[in-house]
Amino acid sequence: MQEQPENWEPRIIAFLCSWCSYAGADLAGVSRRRYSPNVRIVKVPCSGRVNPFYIVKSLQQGCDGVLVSGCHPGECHYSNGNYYARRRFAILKRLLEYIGLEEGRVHFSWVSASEGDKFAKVVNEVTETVRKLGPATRLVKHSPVDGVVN
Amino acid sequence: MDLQTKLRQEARKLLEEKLVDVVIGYEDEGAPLRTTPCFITDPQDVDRLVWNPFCDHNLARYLTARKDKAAVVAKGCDTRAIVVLINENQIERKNVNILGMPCGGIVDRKKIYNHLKNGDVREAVLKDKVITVKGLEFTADLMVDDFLADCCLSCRHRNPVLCDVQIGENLPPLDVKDEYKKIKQLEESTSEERWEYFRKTLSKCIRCYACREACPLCYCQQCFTDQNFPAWVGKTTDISDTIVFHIMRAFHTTGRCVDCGACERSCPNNVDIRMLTKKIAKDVKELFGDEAGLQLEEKAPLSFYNEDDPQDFIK
Amino acid sequence: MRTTPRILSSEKIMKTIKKDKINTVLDFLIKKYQVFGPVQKDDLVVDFGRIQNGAQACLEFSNTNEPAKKLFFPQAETLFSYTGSDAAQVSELKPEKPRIIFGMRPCDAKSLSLLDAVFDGPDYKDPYYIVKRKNTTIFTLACRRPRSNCFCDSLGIGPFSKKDTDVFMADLGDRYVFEPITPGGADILNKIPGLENARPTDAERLKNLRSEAESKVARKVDLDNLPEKLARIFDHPFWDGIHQKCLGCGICTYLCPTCHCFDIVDEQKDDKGRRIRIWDSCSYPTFTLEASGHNPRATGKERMRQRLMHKFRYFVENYGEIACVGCGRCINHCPVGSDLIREIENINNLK
Amino acid sequence: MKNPYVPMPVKLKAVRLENETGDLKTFDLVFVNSGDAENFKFVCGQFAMLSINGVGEAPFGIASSPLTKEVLRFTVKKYPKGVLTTALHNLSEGSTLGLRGPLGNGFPLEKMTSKNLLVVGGGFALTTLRALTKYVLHEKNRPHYGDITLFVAARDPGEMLYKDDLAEWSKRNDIEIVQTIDKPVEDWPHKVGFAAPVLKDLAPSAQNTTAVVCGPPIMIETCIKVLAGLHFPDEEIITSLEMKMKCGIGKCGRCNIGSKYICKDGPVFTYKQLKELNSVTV
Repeated sequence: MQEQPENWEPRIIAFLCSWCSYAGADLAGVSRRRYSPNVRIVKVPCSGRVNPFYIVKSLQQGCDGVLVSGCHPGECHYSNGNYYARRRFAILKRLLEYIGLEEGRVHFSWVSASEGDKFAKVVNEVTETVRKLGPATRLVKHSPVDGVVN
Repeated sequence: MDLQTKLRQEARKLLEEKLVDVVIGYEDEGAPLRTTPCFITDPQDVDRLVWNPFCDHNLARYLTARKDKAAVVAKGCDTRAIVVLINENQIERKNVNILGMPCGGIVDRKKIYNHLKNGDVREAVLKDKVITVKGLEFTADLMVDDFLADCCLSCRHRNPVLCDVQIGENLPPLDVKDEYKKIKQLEESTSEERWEYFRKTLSKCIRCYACREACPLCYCQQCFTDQNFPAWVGKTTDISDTIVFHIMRAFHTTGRCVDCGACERSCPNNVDIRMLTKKIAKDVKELFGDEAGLQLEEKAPLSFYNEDDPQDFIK
Repeated sequence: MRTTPRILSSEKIMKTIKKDKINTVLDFLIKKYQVFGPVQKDDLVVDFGRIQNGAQACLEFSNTNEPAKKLFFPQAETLFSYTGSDAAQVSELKPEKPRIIFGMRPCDAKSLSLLDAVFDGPDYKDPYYIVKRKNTTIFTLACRRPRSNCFCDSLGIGPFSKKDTDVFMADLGDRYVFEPITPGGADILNKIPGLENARPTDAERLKNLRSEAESKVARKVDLDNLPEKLARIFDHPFWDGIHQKCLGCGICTYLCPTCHCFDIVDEQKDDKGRRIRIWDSCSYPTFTLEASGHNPRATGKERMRQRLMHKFRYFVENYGEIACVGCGRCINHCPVGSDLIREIENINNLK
Repeated sequence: MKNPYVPMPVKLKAVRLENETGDLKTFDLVFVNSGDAENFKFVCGQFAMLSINGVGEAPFGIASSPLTKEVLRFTVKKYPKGVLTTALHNLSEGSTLGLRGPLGNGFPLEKMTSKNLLVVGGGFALTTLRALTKYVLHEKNRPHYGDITLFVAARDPGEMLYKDDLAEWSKRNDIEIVQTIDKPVEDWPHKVGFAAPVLKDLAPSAQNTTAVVCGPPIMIETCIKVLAGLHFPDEEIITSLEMKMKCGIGKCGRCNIGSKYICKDGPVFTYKQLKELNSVTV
């Protein structure tokens, strides 16, 4: 774990499926559940729509953590998008951690439209995990192309 | 009769009887420790075909863009790639005639160069299982089996899984103690160590895309690296972009990679590309029980699902 | 094109130093210059890298994996940066300290004179390349171990060529000898402490080593009529077959010391951006792919033809020389074993 | 040493849609720095690289006449896969962009003096031909040229470029304008048919005439054949070529036909030169 800069707050991007998890986030808001403000939400039609590139690019662009959330198995609005997503993410998560991305940068969850409480809980957990890891560095692109060989 | 003679006979027959338009195989152009792909259309040229442990290219690479009917010389791993290509509707079974070669493993030239302390091999003669290499200042007898490519050392499909004609008898299965030994070793190290390992090996990458071009399963009409709208990966040698390129290329081979090693052998800078693809193959097997390219009509593991797939990583 | 000033032969006093002292030479140079030299990257790969102390240099090598061009024409180089839509900001191009490339092979040194024709030609000047070139002194190291696919001889270079360098070095076994070629090179050489005057027999020894090295350049290729021949065979059916096994990767062009084609791309994060020049390759379909979807070099055939024509005909028509130095890298590293020499022989044999 | 890769800042003064399909826009640009404006001297037929920070750069022929000092005009076709052309089309007036140039050789105006001119343009390749027409019709220049014929081909009336200019020129009696569209359309007063056959019917005289042909590759090819059939000498058929370009100064290596770079040695070539370079296209 590295030293954390002063006033640093984790920046987390959350890809939420519009039918369940996004509605769950909505419910959390409507029910005035307090949850960590570190999450920036991107609404997607389905967790199956989340191209693994979205996750990798987010990390490359400097997100400290990524959360992908969709409907519970069996509840996908498109009947099976989340099942496909589940397979992809299983592989991707292992691969990212294998190449040396810290465990705890990338998270997945199932949150239904009625689970406002769960959404708040997941977001808080994710935020705390990422906070403990500190700012992302490993895959982040800094790109000082300087015209001189290494 | 040796396999090479049998192979030539078979190829001659196919061309003479006009069963195929071309035979894609290997020929020896005189470069030591190497063969080169050849495309034979005239039955009189079949004697150019060779079969030896230097036949390292995965010729399935040449099948996807073809409109004609081709016979292809294919080792166990190559036939697995062909199966994947057929399953993914990239080639039609009827348009490819597979000359299946049971394969005892191919030689990794780089291992020989390494052994010879980067000595300049000017001549290499193979006799039985012994390669006599000659340089200007040295001569050495090397055993083929001591210099097999890494992918061959953990190969569990040495015989063709699909072919029209098999040249030679099946080889007994290799006693593979631990197919994923190197992967497991790396998995057991710390996250920092793994990052350092990949950062180091991938920093040698010059983004020439030979790995992609040598891979029979990298057939996308436009690779994500070439897309600019959006530009998924930066085009510079920035290490972050290079790592992203390799992560995503490897990811695209999920459940499809047959571990023929073509990517790694093609790399001019010795990047450990298989350490990524093999890891994914291992996970696919662990998580979904699948192995790529073993039978026709088999679906790639990311193109279907089971309701009870593992999901302990999901909150 | 650059004309290299040469010093009078009377001033060519050869210097020498024991091999085990070579690090002191490098350590001295590092104080005043940015020094680049061959560095062991892994068991098989030696490449040019910045040398911070003499011990990092690896002078026992055949040739670097990547050519020296990247020191003057890096694979990725920022042309300028900008904020939002503001005007371009070009940063100082001049290196902080003058540079020395220590241990470049004569073939790579020759390639720089060919690149000079492109980047420092009569019309448009390329400041990024020229500034690096002007601020760099080259120490070539004669090649005692040409490899099996070397054919520099056929390009009129040879493993002991003293052209296109500032200081010529050679390995005499237990010692290195240095011969100043340009006044700039002589200047630096005179300042290096610990160098002794070469022995009277060294010249003879050099001559012998030279013919020994030349005899190791086993491959030859006849290039005499190639440009004219190529001019006559643009539409020859020969091109239909030659590209069949080519994978279309960029190895031969990226590792070629004279290939210099590039792409220009923008990269931006938030409102900070840069326009970057990166190596590109005529082997890639995207090289000439237009926004409309039209690609004038649509298949491997056109792309392979372009590569050979450019090196052996167009470059000759434009700059009077063949764009090849016979280093053999494209042959050594081609994943499918394409052999440039064989291709040229095939062309020579065409009716 | 002048850095040939650094663009000059220019402002988008006016932008307007040029055709009914909506994929052609004309951009009027002005230099931000007055020094740049003064130093920017070009001839008809040259091009410039336009760039947007963070997006990229691409070459476009200059459509305004060198005698028009107020603005530089470009007409750009938007391609679905064209990153820069799409971004250009999304720009609003007042935006800043970059311009490098002028680049290329331009039309051989000196050689064309005292000749009759046959200007043949198809599709949106009319850009540099507009510059040429404007230039030769200028009162200072008109006396130096013989008969001038402007032959314009477009898919349909809605795709006809520079309608205002065509209308204005039509009023003059020192230029003949022929317009043709691919298929018949009601109320179309001009010719109908592809460029090449219509040009053939028109049978312009090759006598002391220079033909300048710009358009899509297939049109250039067919029209050149027609002109050759009408006994235009190879060196009197002039065309302007296009290819993907990155540097614009003959270094990046992609836009060559034979040993000539379209960016540096072209884009204007005579048919004679193209024949010597082995190829009409590449």
